[in-house]
Amino acid sequence: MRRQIPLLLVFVSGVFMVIQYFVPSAFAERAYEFLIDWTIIIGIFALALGIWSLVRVSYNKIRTGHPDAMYSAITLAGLGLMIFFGFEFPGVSYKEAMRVTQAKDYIQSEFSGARDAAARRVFLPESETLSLRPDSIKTILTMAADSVAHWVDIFKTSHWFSGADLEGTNLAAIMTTTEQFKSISSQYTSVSPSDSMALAGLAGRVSEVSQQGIAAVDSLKNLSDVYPLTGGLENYWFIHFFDDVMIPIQATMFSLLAFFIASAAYRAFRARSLLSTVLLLAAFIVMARLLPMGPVTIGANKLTQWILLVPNLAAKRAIVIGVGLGIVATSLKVVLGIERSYMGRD
Amino acid sequence: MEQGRAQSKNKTFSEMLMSMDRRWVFLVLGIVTVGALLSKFTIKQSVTPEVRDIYNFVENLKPSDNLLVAIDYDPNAKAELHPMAYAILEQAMARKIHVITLTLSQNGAGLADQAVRDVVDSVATYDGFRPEYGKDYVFLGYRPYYALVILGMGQNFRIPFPKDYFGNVLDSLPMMKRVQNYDQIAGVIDITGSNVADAWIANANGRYGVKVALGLTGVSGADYYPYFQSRQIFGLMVGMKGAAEYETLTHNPGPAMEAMGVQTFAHIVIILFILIGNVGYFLDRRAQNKRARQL
Amino acid sequence: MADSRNLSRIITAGIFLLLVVSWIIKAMSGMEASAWLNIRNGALTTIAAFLTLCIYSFLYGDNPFYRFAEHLFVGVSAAYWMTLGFWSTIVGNVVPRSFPALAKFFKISFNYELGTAWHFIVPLILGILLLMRLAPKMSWISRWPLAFIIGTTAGLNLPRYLQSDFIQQINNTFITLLPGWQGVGPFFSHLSLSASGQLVMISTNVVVFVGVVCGLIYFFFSKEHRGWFGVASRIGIWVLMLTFGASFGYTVMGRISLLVGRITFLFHDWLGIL
Amino acid sequence: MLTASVSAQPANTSSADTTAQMQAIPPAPPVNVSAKDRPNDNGTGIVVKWDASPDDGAGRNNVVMYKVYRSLKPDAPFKDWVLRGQVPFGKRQYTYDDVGARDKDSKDYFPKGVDVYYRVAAVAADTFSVSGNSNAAVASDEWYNTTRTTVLVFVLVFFGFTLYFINVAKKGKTLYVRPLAGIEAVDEAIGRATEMGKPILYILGLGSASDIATIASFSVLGRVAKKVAEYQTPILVPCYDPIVLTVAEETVKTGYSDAGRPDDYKDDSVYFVTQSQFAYVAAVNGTMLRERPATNIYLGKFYAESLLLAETGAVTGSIQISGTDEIAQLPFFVVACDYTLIGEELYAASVYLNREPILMGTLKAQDYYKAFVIGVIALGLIGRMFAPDLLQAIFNIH
Repeated sequence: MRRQIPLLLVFVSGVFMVIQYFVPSAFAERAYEFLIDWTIIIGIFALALGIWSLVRVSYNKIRTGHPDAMYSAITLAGLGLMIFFGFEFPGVSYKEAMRVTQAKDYIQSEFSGARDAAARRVFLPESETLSLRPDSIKTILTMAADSVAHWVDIFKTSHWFSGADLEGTNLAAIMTTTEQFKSISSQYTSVSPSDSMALAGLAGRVSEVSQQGIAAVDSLKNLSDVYPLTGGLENYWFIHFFDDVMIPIQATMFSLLAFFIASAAYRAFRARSLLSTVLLLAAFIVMARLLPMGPVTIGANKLTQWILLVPNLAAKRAIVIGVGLGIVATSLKVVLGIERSYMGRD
Repeated sequence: MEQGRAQSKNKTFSEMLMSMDRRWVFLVLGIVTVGALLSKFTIKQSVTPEVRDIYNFVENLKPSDNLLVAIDYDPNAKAELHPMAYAILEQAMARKIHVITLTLSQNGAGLADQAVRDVVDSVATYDGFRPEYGKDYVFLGYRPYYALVILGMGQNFRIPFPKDYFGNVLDSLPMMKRVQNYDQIAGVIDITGSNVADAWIANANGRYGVKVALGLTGVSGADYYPYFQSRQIFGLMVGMKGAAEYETLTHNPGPAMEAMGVQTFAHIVIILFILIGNVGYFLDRRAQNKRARQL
Repeated sequence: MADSRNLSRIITAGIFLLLVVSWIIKAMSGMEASAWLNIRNGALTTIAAFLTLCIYSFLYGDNPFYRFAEHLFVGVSAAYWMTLGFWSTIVGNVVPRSFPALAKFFKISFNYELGTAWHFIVPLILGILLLMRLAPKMSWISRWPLAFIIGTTAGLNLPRYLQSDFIQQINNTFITLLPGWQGVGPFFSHLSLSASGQLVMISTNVVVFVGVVCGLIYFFFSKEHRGWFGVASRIGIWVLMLTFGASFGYTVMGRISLLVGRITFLFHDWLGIL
Repeated sequence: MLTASVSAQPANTSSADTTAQMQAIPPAPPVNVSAKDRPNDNGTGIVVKWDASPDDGAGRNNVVMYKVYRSLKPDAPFKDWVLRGQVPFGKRQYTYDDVGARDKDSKDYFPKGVDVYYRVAAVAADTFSVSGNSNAAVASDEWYNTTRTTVLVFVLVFFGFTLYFINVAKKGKTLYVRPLAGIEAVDEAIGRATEMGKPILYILGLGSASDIATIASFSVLGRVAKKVAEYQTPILVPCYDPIVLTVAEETVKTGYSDAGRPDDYKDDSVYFVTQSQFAYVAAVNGTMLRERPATNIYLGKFYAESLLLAETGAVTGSIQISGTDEIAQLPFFVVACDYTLIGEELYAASVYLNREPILMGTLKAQDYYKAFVIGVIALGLIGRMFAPDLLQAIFNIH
């Protein structure tokens, strides 16, 4: 029984997926999506098993006084800290604080940008303001209004501002500014590009309105940008462990390949046999395309292209067809229960 | 095994060549790479014909000919493709060729705008005159559905682009008054990392017969050589190397030549080590054969 | 022995001194903006640079610095994926969709209008069965979820790989051996070595066809590679080796770029001299 | 057919434009617009067909593209029709697949089981004209994808080959298999590790337990574990994927009990490292330099880390046996390892090691299938010359 039920499960789920492939109906499609979701969720439970194994091995090393005991303690410390900082303590997250601060900056720069563009249009000669025609000022104003509305949404969803803070004067003042931007923008349509008096008047209005908006933003409560414990996946330390520990190590490990590819080439590219000479020559030609040697380089470049386009295509196709066949054969063996070495025995 | 031999005291010269500690390889490669990077060393690239064809094409245009430069890449491909855009735009603007730029990549408008502005500043600094917007160059901005945009421009630029990036109606721009469709365009240079290139070949060249050249990323480049061979495109630059070749041609060393300098040095180091290993191997084999004959 | 210990202590102290100095310089470089922010960011960059150097020390050989970075990396990354999976998938999606009441009690933010998805109970049960491994007597039951996953994906792979890796590739190999063939006369009268010429195009297609067939023959397991079969298999492995060598050489450039990226980090972002 | 041309919505909407509006004449609208259910789908698609406008490629020749509009109500005013897509000009006949989303919450939701109507607009530079309504069409879902029949045939043929050769093998007919150096080296490598008294490092790669490369690697691992238990040589199996970890534990334990030494199995010999590619490599590389294994076996799915592992292994002088189906990584294994199983050879490895008649039968079936494929390719070459359309129909699968 202990072996039959899993084998039956493999067979049933396997055959179901094969049939599903041939059924385009929405029902089959949904079933497919469910099964894929399920395997992801089971995978997370399995990750707990993995963590358990890691902790057990590390702990055993510490307990038995293995020479690496100290390093195992570092592993456990890193593991513990990261899990701890990832915990969703309620409160403002680092990223949220960054977003709110950023939103304030952006709103201010939208307001002052619109103000400056309107002023510039009045003072610059026609030839240099092709990109600042009256109708483009109009666009700048409406675009500023839209983008401010977007940034204001970030205030609204933030934990930081209490409802009263937002519903009250500040937010209302910001939104009024954007409304006024829109109404001024429609007035630009009726102004002729050469009517500098009218343009100056509008620019003055824009400037006045934007000042009010900027003041409203300034009066919003300031945030500190570090919240050491709160925020879960957006916690300050969680993010920085990722950015300043994981990413640099990862990128450096990856870049070790530059050295290893060189040492592997030195160690292994020897003309020992006909076959290894083919390998060596192909690599040599391809690398020679970067040497600054005029015609040799150009020849190598041509040959490289040919190898990549012709024999490379053939070889890859042969491998892919073989691999495809192997995958199909092994899948079939698995579904039919012929291949069951992964299942263990009691 | 090699390790064991490396440790034996009396090594012959050939054995030394064959079984150098790999840390020497690391050290030499590291020093050369850091050195080339810090010194910003540039090497003149050997120019391939497909890149030279683009250069010659731009070089042979008359001032006030119209050149369309499509900056169809997003920030992912910036490192490889931005240098190409700069080199071509600078060459064309310095020669007072009328340059029309546009982008068919959703996130490309910012990059294209930046490239055009930077090149205008650079030309103003080094060539003694400032290209004027609307008279010497135009930036049309971004439109979705690239295949339709490319086809539409074949009928009239005003179909996909009634206005430019800044909201100007095209006919208000002096140089665009004389441009209706591809008939007034000397050539298109498309710089892209995506399959927009296919649409330029099929729709602009295939249907309207306008000359098209491509600047591509290293990854997608190899697929387009057949188009160059069949002359559906008149030129092709691929990856950082293509950009560096173009910079070499325009005598305008930039980021691509710097990056390629490092690459060239690193490749030379690796090739030298392969040679050293093989020289050692052949010497060793000869010595062994000799010994075998003596015995 | 004692000497080498002292030496390594001195080296270690020197390295840390250097790091501290570089941190102070880094923090000072933009002091007027916001002192605390600069000190903090300088420290973070210095830590990242230190870890970068720790990993590079592996090129010389195994050493305490590498071991430190390695073990830290293992612990932090294992926790990272675990935490991410737990909070975003289990707490962020599975629980609110299968037990909305529970999720609402814990104030998990979620779009509850999506409704209850009872089917998520199945993977939850299978997941718990998997955890039964930890109880030695019940560990056999953990094979059920394994069987489910392996069965599902095997069934998933079977027709899909047949289509994409197999039928599609065969289809791509249906090339004409004689592209643009207009008869023997025109072929010889227009003989040229230009890339768009017929000779080159035909030979290209022939090489692809022969390469694919010989490559496939190389992968025959149950027939002796002798006679003409052996010759074909030999050609097959030659084509494979040619390709492998070329791919190796072609990859060098990308790997050097990675190294350049790290060197730029060290000399520009950290030391500020590039 | 309704041929009213709508010029109320010209492309240029801004009244502020200083240019004079050209008084453009709209092109003639497209004709014969028809709609029918899109076959072989999940009920969210309609195929729309129409004939070109007389002004497309002829007449005034000013059509640039066609826009396809949809409505649930045939008599709704044109502004309420939903734009579904655009098609460039230049053909005589057009088809457009209007595909929507199944999900009701989606913006793109496709109404199921109800009548939908289509209209197609011919668009010129500043103007356009709209065709009349198409017939009513209903999107429905199907239970068999006819374009996948080719796949079904290939599956069945393969199934047939497999069953036949399993039968042949069961009857006791011995089947030849050519030697694979990489596999033959496994036993030798285990022996060497035993002599040197050093462990064997077995890496299952970065694949998940459901990757076929990993499953193939499990069966080799089972075999290696059994040998290792017999020789009493330690084995180290660091894992990247937690599910792979649980399966690997089972496999190694089974190997030990098959060898009659279940008590020799140590819990810490199969262990999880981390599910982060380079952290895993960092740890394994460290292990190599500290434990100095006599033999490293890398079988499974490998990515950029292949060369990092194989080069570090080479420093310690281990015998290295590798195998993967990742084509991009094969060059590095071939260069840096002593033996490499290329692609399909990895899948065949378990058969080589176990030599069970049933498995041998499947290997034979695979070979015959390859011969079949070579035949199909050769036929395809001929077919390509004489019946390209038929070939296209058979091998074009959605």
